[in-house]
Parts: sequence; C-alpha cells; structure tokens
Amino acid sequence: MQEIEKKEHKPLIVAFCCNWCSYAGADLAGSSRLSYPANVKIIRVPCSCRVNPIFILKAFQRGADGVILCGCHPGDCHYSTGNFHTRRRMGILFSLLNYFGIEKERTRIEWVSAAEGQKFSLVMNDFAKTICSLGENRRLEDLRCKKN
Amino acid sequence: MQEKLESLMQELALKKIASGEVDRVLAWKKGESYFDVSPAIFKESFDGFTYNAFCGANLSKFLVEETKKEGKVLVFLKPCDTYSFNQLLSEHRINREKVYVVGIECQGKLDINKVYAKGIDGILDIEETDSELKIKTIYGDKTVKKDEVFSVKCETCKSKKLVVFDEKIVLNEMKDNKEKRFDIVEKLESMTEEERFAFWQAELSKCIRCNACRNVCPACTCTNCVFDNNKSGIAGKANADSFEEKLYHIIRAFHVAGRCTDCGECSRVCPQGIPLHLINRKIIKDMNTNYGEYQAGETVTPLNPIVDFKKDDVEANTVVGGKK
Amino acid sequence: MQRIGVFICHCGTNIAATVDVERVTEAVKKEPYVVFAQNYQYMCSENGQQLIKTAIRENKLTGVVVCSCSPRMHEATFRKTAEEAGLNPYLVEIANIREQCSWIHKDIEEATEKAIVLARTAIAKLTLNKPLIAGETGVTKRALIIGGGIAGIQAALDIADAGYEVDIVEKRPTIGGRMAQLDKTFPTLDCAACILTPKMVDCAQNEKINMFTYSEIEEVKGFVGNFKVKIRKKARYVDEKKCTGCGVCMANCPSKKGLNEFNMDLNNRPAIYIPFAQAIPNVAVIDPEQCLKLKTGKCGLCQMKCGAGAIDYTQKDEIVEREYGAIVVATGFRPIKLDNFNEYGYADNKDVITSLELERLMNAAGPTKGTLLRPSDLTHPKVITFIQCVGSRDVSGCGKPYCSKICCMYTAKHAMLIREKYPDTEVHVFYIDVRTPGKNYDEFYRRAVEQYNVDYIKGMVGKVYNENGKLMVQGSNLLDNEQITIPSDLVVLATAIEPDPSVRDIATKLTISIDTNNFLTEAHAKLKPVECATAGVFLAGVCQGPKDVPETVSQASAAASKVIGLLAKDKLKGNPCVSHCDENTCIGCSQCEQVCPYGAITYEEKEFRIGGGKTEKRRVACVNPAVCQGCGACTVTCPSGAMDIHGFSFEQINKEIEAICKR
Amino acid sequence: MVNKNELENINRISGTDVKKCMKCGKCSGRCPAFTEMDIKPHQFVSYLAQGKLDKLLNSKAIWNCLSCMACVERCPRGVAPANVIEAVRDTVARMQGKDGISANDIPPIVEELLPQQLLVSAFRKYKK
Amino acid sequence: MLKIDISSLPLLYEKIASLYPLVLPIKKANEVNYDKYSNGAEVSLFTLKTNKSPKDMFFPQTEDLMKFKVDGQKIEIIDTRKEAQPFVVMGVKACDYKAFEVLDRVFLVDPIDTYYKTKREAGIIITLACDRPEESCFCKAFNIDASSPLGDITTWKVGDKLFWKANTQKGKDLTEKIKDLFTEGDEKTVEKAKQEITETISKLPFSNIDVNALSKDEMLDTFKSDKWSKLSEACLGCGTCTFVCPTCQCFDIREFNANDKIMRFRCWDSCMYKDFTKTAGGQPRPTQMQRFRQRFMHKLVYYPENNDGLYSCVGCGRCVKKCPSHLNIVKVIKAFGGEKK
Repeated sequence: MQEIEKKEHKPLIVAFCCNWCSYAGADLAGSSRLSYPANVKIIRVPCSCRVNPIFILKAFQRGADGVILCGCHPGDCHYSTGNFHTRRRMGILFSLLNYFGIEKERTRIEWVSAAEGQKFSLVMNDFAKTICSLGENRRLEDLRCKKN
Repeated sequence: MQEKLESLMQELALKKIASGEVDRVLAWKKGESYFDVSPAIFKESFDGFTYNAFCGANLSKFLVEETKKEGKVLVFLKPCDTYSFNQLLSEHRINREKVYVVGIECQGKLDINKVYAKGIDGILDIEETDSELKIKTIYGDKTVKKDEVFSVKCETCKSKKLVVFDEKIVLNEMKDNKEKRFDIVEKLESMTEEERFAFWQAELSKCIRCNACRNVCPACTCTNCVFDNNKSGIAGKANADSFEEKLYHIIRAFHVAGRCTDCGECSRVCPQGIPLHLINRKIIKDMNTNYGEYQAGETVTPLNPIVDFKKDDVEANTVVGGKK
Repeated sequence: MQRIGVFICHCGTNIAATVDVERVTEAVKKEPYVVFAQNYQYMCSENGQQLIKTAIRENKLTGVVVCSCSPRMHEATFRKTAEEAGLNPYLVEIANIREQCSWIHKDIEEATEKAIVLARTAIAKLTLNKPLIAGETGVTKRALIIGGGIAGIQAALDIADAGYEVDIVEKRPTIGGRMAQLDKTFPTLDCAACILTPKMVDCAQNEKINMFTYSEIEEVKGFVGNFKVKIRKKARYVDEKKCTGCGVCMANCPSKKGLNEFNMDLNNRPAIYIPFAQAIPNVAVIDPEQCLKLKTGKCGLCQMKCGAGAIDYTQKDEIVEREYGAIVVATGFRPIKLDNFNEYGYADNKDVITSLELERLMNAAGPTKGTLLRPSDLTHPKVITFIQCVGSRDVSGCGKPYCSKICCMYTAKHAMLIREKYPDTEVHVFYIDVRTPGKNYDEFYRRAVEQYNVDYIKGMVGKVYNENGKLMVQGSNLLDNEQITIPSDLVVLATAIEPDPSVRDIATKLTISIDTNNFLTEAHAKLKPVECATAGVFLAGVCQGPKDVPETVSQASAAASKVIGLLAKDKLKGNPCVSHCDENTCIGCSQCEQVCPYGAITYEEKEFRIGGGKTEKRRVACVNPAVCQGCGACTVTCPSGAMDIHGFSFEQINKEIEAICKR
Repeated sequence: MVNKNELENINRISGTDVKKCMKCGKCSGRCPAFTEMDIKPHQFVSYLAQGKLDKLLNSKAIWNCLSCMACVERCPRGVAPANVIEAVRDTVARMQGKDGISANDIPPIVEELLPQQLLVSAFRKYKK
Repeated sequence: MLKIDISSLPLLYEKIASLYPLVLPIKKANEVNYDKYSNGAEVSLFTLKTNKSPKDMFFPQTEDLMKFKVDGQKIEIIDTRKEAQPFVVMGVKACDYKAFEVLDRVFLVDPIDTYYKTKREAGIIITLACDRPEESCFCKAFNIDASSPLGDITTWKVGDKLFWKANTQKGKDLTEKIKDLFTEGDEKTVEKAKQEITETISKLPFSNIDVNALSKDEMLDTFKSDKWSKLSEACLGCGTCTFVCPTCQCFDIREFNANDKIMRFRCWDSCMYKDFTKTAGGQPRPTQMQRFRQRFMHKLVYYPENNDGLYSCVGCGRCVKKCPSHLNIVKVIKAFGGEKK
C-alpha cells in the first residue's frame, strides 16, 4: 500500500499579470515590501487579453488550485481595448467553469494599476486565503500530474 | 404532406439543373430504411432523393468544401440551417455566389434513438403521417406520436425563420418553441456546484473523443484544429484522463462562443448521447443576459459578442454559472 | 543543443539577504540545457555585465537567464549586454527574484524555493525563445498637428523651424483657438492678441507650414513614421486662393442672425463672415445654416459684390489624403455647459455670465468694443461678483471632479482689470481655495487683494436670484461664519473647462486612450508626459489636462521636440514581439480583425499547395508587424490557433505554466 | 471626551463621508434656516469630521433644520450635511431614554417663525 | 447446463465481483457501456448493443506503455507493465466475441503485443446469446451464430431464467466457485430458444448481404472503383465508426509530460482522421475518400487476404447505428453488389 502523505496541502496560485499595469503593480508591491504568499507565482503577459482559456485550464491541470488574472483597469489598457476583451472572455469562461461545477472562487479577475501595489498585495492575500479555504483543486485535476 | 414537399423540392431541383442555373444539388438521400438518411449530392440521378422527418443533418457545413469546386450548387436549408449558413458567410467560409439557397419547411425533426428508447427495435420500415409514425418491425407493428420523439434540438426550436434564401418552399405554418430554450440550462444552474459537477462528470466521462461533435459543427471549420495540432500543447486523440474530456469540451465551446447558432448538431451526432448543446446554450444564455440579446447567424456580420465589448460591461467575476 | 547560462544577482543584500543565492545557483545547474550558472554582487554593474559577456563567449551560450530585479527595470540593459557579446537580445529572459520574491518574503527557505521556481520558469521559457530581429520602416518627414490653437501653432512653428513640413488641421475657419478670444493674459497682463497674432502670421508665412482650416480628420491609418490621414476640407463656399479678406461681402450680407461664436454668442454676425479681424487665413466663410442663397437659392448678393470673384456656392467638401511621420494632438478645450447649475441662474439672467464671455465683453474687438457693459441693459455694472469653482472639483456628478487650474488666476486678472479701469466698481470674489502655484502667480493674486482692494470671500455661493433688477448673490462667508447676500449688477462664473468634445472621435481614430474626464492619456504620468501609448502620437495643451498658456506652450514645444527627434530618424526599429499568422492553419474567419485595436490585420487571398500538385486559393490573415503592438488579443480570438505572438508564444506560456506547477 | 460609539453611530446613520468635504461652504450659503441655527450646516460636517461630539449633541440647530435638503442638493462633493444633522437629531432623540423626547419639551425648542419639519417634508414628498 | 433466476442475478454479480473484478454492461447517464461492476451500479446485462464494444477490456482506449522520470539532466525509464490479475467480462455477444479473434490475429502474432496478451490471458469471458436482435445486426453475413456464442462460459436468456454453461477450464473453475447460486438447467429449453433466435435473425433486413462482394473482383479494380467518392461524400471524417467498432485496432503512440514524469501511452486512432499516420512528408491519404476507402478495403479485402479469409468485420451493426451521416459498411457492400436476391 502507498503511504498517504500527511503533509499539509499548500495551494498553488498562478497569476497572469499584464506587463503594463499589474506586473508593474506587483513590482510596486515588492518595492513597498508589501508581502503576499510565496505560493502565488506570476506569469508576465503583454496584456490580459493574451491569456488564453487554455492557459487557465492548463494551470489547473498541472496542479494549480487557483488562477487569477490581473490587468489594467478597464479603459486604461495600454493597448486601449485589450482588457475589455478579457472581461468578456473571462466572464464567459468563468461562468462556464462554474456551470461545470468548478468552484466559482477558484478563478478571479482583478484590475490592478501600476500604482496599486497595495491593492496587488491585498488581492493576492485575499485570493490565497480564499483558495486555502477551498482546499485542493479536485474538479479540474489531471491525475497524471499528481505525484505517485 | 411530406410527399408533397419532397416532390416540390425535387421538381425545383430538376428545373434548376435543367436550366443550367445550378450544376448540382445538395440534399438528403434515403439509404437502407426510412430513417437512414445521408446528405448527398445529386446531379444526374435523383434516386433516393428524400425529405422526411429524419432529415436532421445540417447541410450548411458541406458548402465550405462544395463552394470551392466549380459551378453553382443548390442547397436545401431548414430554418435553423439558414442561421449556420449566414454565420459561415460572416466568416468568409462560403462563397455566396456559388450557392442557390432554397429555404424549406421544417416541422421539427425526429430522433430514431428516442424510438429505440421506447423499446421499439427490429425496425423494417416506417410510414410517416402528419402526426404519427407507423412502424413495421420484425416484432410486430407499432405506432408512435411524432411529438414524443422529437430530437433534442427540435424540442426547443429557437426559430422557424428562414433568415436567408433565394427561394423558399413552405406549405404550412411552422411553429418554434423558443420559450423552453433555456429550461434545462436553468435547471442545471439551480443545482448546487457539487450536483452540477456530478452531472457533467457522468456525462463527459462517456466521451470517447470521436470528434463527431467537432466535425459536424458548422462553427468548427478549422482545417487544423488545435486538438490536432501538436504545437498547441493540448493535442490529444483520446481522453487519457478525465481532465482531458473537460478541457476538450470547454475549449471547443469557447472556440465557437459567439459563433454557435445553437443548431444542435453536436448533440444529434454524439454516439454516447452527451447533451453537448447544453454547454453552448449556457454560453449563449450568459451572453444574452450580460451583453445583450444576440443570435449568431441572424445577419451576416463579423461582430459577435465575443469579439465585441462595451465599456460598461459587467465585471467578469460577477457572471455566474449557477448556484453556489 | 541549447546552452543556457544563468546569472543570479545578489543586488547587494536586496536579494541575497532573503534568497540563498548559492542554493539557487546549484539548483539551476541541474536544469536541462543549463551549462553555466554564476552569482554575483551586482549583475547590472559594469563588472557584472562583463561577466555575462565573458560567459557567453567562453561557454558559447545560446541563451541567458538573469535572476535579478524586475524585467521592467533591467531587461533592456541585459538584452544590450547579450547583443554586445554577439547573442540575439531576445534570447535573454529575466527571473524577477527581487520585487516578486526577496522583497516580499521574509523566510529564507520560502524565498529561496520560490526563487528557484522562478528561475526554472525563466529557463523553461527561454528554451523556446527564438532570435528576433526588429523590423525597420521608413519615416515620412512630415508632421500633422490636430488643432490650431496656441499649442498647435507653437508646435508647428518649432517643427517647421527644424526644417520639417507641418500640416495644421483646424476645424474652425481660422487658427488661433481659445487664446485668440482672450483679452489679456496673466500674470503680465499682456494683450493676448498682441502676442498671439504674430505667431499666427508666422504660421501663414512659413513655407514649411500648410494649414487646413475649416477641416476635420476623417480617417487615420498606418503607424508611427507612416500615418496615412484623410482630411475633410469642409466646403467654405469661398475660394481661399481668391478671397482677399476685404470684408465687402460681410457688409452686404442680408442675413445677420447668425450667432457670433467668436464672441461667445454675445452678438450676431452675417452669414458670410471672417471670424475676427486678425483671422488666419483672412478668408471669409459662409455659414450654410444662415446663408439665404444656400438655403433658399435666392440672394447671391455676396457673389455680386465680391470683387475677387471668390464666392462659389457649389463648393463641396473635399477629402485630401496626406502622409505623416508623426501626429500632435492639440484639440484644446471649451467651458462646460452650465445646465446642471440652476442655482447660479445662468440660463435665466443675462447678467450672469461666464468668464470667457467676460473676456469678450472686455475686449476691444468684442461686442461692446471693450467697454464693460452688462448684457441686459448695456449699463456699467457697479457691483460685480465672481464665483469660483463653478463645476470644478465637483464629484456630485453635476460638474467635473478635477480642478480646472486656470480659474483662480484669470479671476484675479478680471477683478484687477475691472478695478483698474473702473475704480468705482465694487468687486467680490467667492472662493473655496485660491490656487496660485507658478512664477509670479501668488504675487499677482495678492496685488488684486492688496493693491486693488478686491473683496475675496472664503465661501461658496448657494444661490443667485433676481430681485428688482438686482442679482442677489447668497453665499456663506465661512471665516465670519455668516450667510451673506450681495446685491450685484453682474455675476461672473469661473466655469470649469473640459476637453473639446471632438477629442473622443480623434482618440478613436488614433486609437489613443482617453480617461473618464475625456482627457487624453499620456504614456506615463511623470516620465512620458507628452507621448501617447500609441507610438508616433504626441499630446499638447488642454486635451491632455488643464493648463494655462505658458504650460501649454512648453508642452507644445516638448511635443515638437519629440516629433523632431522622430522625424530626424531615417529608419524606425519596431518591436519584434508582435503577432504572426500561421497561414497553413488560418481559415480567414475575420475574428482577429475585429479585436485588433490597431487595424494591423488584413486579409489576402493566397495560393497554397494542397498536395497532388494542386493548389488552392485561400483567404488568410496577414499581420503588419510595424502596426502590431503585440497585445495578443488576436491570439485568443483565433479559433484555429493560427495567430501567435513572438516573445509570448503559446508554447512559451504553456511551458512557463508547466514549470511553475512542477512540484 | 470623544465617545467613539456615538460618533460612529452618527457617521453610520448619516451614510455620508464627511472627509469628502472640501470646506467650500456652499451648504451654508444656501441654507434657508442659516440665521436660526447656532451651528451652521458646514459646521455639522466639520465637527463630525473632527469628532467634536459635545458640540453636535448640544446643538439647538438640529431642531431648526428644515430638512429641506438644499445643502444636500447643492454640495459639489456629494456630502450630505442634512443627513448629518438628521443623524445627530436621531442620536440625541435616542439618548433621551426609551420614551424619546417628551411632548412638553417640544414647544420651547421650536422656532415659531419657521415652518415645521413635518410640513416641509410633506411639501417635498408631495411636490410631484 | 446450469440456470439461475434473472431476478437473482444481482447475487451472481456480487458473488463474482467478490472473487474477481467484474466487467459488464452498465448504464451510466442514460447510455450502456462495459464498465467495472461496483455495488449500486445499474447493470443492463441484456442490452443488445453497448455503445462501445468490449474490446476496451483487452485493448483499452488509452494505455500507459512506460514512464520516464526526469531529474535535472538525468532520465530514468520505468516499466509500467503489471502482473496479470484475472478478471471477468460478462454479457459478451457472439459478434463481439468473434471480434477478439480478429484482434488476436493482430496482437498475438509476432511481434506479440505483451500488453494485450497479458489481459487476454487473464480475462474470463462469459458470453450471452442474443435473444432480440435488431435491424442493424448482420452477423449472419459473417457466419456468426448469435444463438450460441463461444467463450469460457456461455449464457442464454430464456424467459425469466439465465442458462449457464462452462466451455473451458477457466470457465469451469469459475463455475465451481459460484456453483451454489445455480440449479440444474434443461438443455432442451436452450435448444428451442436457439432455434427461435436463428429464425428471427433470418428475418433481419441485412441478413441477406454478401460480404464477398468486394473481394470478388481484382483488388486493384475495387480500389480504383469510382463508387468510393459517391459513398464517402457525406463522411465527416469523425472517428465514431472506428471507436465503436469491436475490431478496429489502430493506435497512436503519444507522450504526455506530467509534472514529475513523462508518460508514453498508446491510444486508439482512427483511419478516418485526417492526421492519421501523418508524417513529416504529409498524409499518405490526403482526401476523405481515400481514408474512407482504406477503412472498408482493410476490413473486407486486405485483412481477409492476410488472414485466411477472416473478415475484420463481425456485423455488430454499431457503425450502422452510430454514424452521424448514416454511412456504413452495409451500404458499401451493397454498392459493390453484395445484395443477395
């Protein structure tokens, strides 16, 4: 029999941040020494509209427990309309995921400007807390990606 | 009734071919039995030409390939097929000049699997009346009311409007049933997350990844689908893990979002009886609720809710898939 | 086989204090393709960079990962380093282990582990990086200036002075803008016309400057260095080349009911008119709404009287297509509409006026020839009350949330001028705050108080009402904790300013972003105040934010210098991280075209081999790499997955996800 | 002494953010009951922002305010002075004990020259 | 010959499942497929046609072949093959049982497919005679007797009883272990039932087709026939027919990069797919007509040519029922003159 690992589950959170606002916001959080959990890992994308739904599913498949998208505030997009597209696409995708029974709280989108280091840290702390309380992602897991 | 429609259609087809206006005709052909109907091209011989309650197949997608060939093709489109036709025009997938569209009457198509489900098997022949099917089987004769065996897509017909045609053959009034369109979606939404998960897990675990839903879908006309493309990182030929079937159906639904006309072909062809149309319909419902009523294929337009936006759209986090 | 080098920066103790750099170095050495790993005190230093260069040469590295501060900080630095060592600059990836790791985590164990994951992710991405070469495009040596106010004029003169051609497009019949309407300017009290008109004349005489007055922007295509702009020259019904500006037509025009926009509608003008005496070009224009000939076909007096034969009733709008290398937007402002402010009685009382109207009433070329007479009965007002912040700093939704910046100064100016010219007049000013930052500004305001005895009342007016021909101004005097009512003869509202409404349309055509108050957004609030996020477009004047004349002129000159810097280049290097289309996969469905904010995607029918010696014509998307800015909107919209973007490719991001999730 | 509870209560009941006030005085500039009030509308806002609870609670003006809402209507910052006054009034009323203010106490504090609150609020209510 | 009340079958399932893993037709989300029995499963033993055939049990749709562990720059190979565990497949119809023979001739000839062989040897197959064939059935055309299938054990449903007969040692051993659930049954009753079935089958519409139609002519003539393009024109290129087919045996080998290992697995492939056997040089069969032709030529011409006349179709009729465009092997056979008058 396999030994059941009694190690506490540490949730993994993948954050997609747009280069111009949210990634800069994360940098500001850093330079202001505003902490957020280490299990939040950031992937830099040019714009939130670069985030393909496949990336989000892929992250869950690989073992992420929560995925968060950050972009410029609507209307402030560096590419002027990118995040408007993101908002619709993700509205549809998140709703669809929930329709499949995946917990609504596992996916989130937040608008964080380059000036909002504080907000970035607050959002990440809050999201990490939410994901912690939800526990491990079971409904979108790929068993092949689990340790065995 | 049905015979009259069929003979009018054939007459028209023959006339158009004789006059040289069209080169060939895309319609349905009867095979081994009454319900065994395949899409087919007719040119010289009209043997097997048929139009009956089992002609569910949407012919519009065949035009993608047909209009690449020489000459003009006459096609018969049911109301819901005309939406797909328009949508394909919007996506520049069909050369309109090479098609002569004949819009035809549709009183709802039937699903032979529902006849089987009534315990009727060994079917030798079927006789169709306006409201009934008289079925001859090796185990005796049976009668079935048509409205008990409507295919899923016709049970909640969204529209009986012919949105595009060069000519139409409609003998009787057609009635839609759009009030019920989102009933099952709403039922699913009212379930808890856990129940919904269980529902879809059970349904999707049947998926054998035969790709019938994709290959029949008039919105899926990519020549190199992401699921066949090794570069995409999600290519796969089988559901090696339960994650993959979810990935496949979520991404497929997302790729046709805004372009899906809700023709219901995906559910019709699924060999495992998965109600795939409920996925697309959820997206349509969400888009209607949040971004304004929209029916893909109603007009020829490159804009659809997924490529469009409003500056005051609702926030993505607030669009909900259903109850907690 | 790839050979990757990883360089880990201590950043003094910024990184090394919380990340065990030695452990990270050892860990990354185990990653596939990594042949070299080293840590160093300051990677960005001269020595650090030298270290990277040496390693690239000695180890024949095919890619470099630098684990250091944010890529927003030093990505460009390290790319240049790599390039100097003969490596394509796009084969460099940065792992952000400072801002996103060492600075936010205290626990060394945790931070080190995260740093390793971030390094691993950057390595994973790097394995898929491709050498990219930035494309080059030529530059059209001509600039377009939208708006012919003082900002546009200044920018045009500066650019022309550097030897480049400039076109000014102005929607009104003359250049000059708002400044031409002003009487005097603060804080020196120069006559506005005296300092503006010479510049206007310079514009007209400069052979490098070409003016399109009474014209609007119809369409903008292209990209930095290569804009193609369609300009609509509205029908003037007067031949610009023939008209001498003699004014005979104006004198003879029987239709005199048109409101004089230049005088803020305070008086009338003929249907054929020259906006004001110093107008440039000094050419008449016919107002088709008022002209009897154009409306009814009967009249034609002006044509008969015109000695130059310049009148042409058959003129049509004309579209001119021009090419430009750079664009300056200087569309200016207007005072807000006061419909939401019934309390001041602007609509009901002729003697409640805006400050810009007062400018015209005081101007020698104005409706009263410079004598201050109140509009209702043309008598001298004895008591004048100014109300500041009308519609500014208003978050209730009626006005504008921002400070309009110029009102304090011009109100002081008005008060002072009135007290100077008509010492028997009593002048009150209701204010909330008096804001006078600027050279000699506060001194100016104090002069109004100390030298000219202007009565400044701290408090706001609640209501203005008419009682027996007097305008009763009721407000609070906060310092005395009183409510006071001042019977006045004239009330002047320091009305908030807002961007000219035409700016929305211009912003859409140029794909530049606009804020909630309709001000255009600069690329960076501090470091790029005149640039736009759209390359090649620059901002000047109030279209970007409230400013006074000196500030506007400085910004215009700044924009001009940016334009000159751009036009001076023969070739522009593009950003190679742009979209591209896999034509074998593309089905030409047009979805991507819909989401591209730059119009970078077009469709072409191309011939493809389909096997068996046959070919097939297919419609496929083509991306113009010079126009594409690399946002990636198309990549997600594309159902076939044909669209991808260099530097952030599908495979790269997937690889990053895989690396991050690896536990 | 600043009583935190009462202050919070007034803030909560008023539902307005007094920190938004930019001290322009437009509320007092428009107030029809200004002369009758011992504390002026803008002072209510200012006192609340500064936490001067005693001044608020001892104010007579809370009974003079007509609740005409002119100050709310005019405020450029979206602050609602009348709501603050109302909140103070409520708080005072609640502090009188469970019976609230007694009928006998009313006549001396009502200014006879001014229309009563109820009347004004009826005007407001039925103006359409 | 043994027998058991149909009403007592749940006891039988429980009993077998307590000995070995038991696989049989189970209804899940309205569809019946072979699945592992567990307590509470909705068994639908007498469903004539499961959507997927039982070939999954020996040749699963996906199957791990091996794993690689990557640690830094080192790679370790892990064998995923396991010792065979005996298991029972119940309710296999004659056609599906015949299909195992077709698969055996592919996987059990040199080089032997060890993955298949292990499962094949471990499997105990309980067949079930058909009692109510459908219009899509045409096993008779391949001389398969649906009334008496082979297998380790054969069962017949007659009235409210299930008759049970062990054929092989494996079957007898299993029967021995569960003997107490049965009573002695009457051979004659079964014989009578068999006769009835045979009669019913002869009434089926496709019973008269002649599968030799395609192999009658020169192979190349059949290949070049212009009938193919007409026959295939409505083909969508989906894999439904191949995935429901009990004899299709093509597979692809792919790799999946999981977090801590790489898995090499095989999965069913379909000759109807346009990326089937795609190589760097492109597709060997670029048109759907060519792919369509390949499938039927393989089943009815090439396979019998290499396997002593054994067709690689067993007439189960699943493709007839499931094809979205109603194209099928019967139409192909008939088009080539395979209709007996």
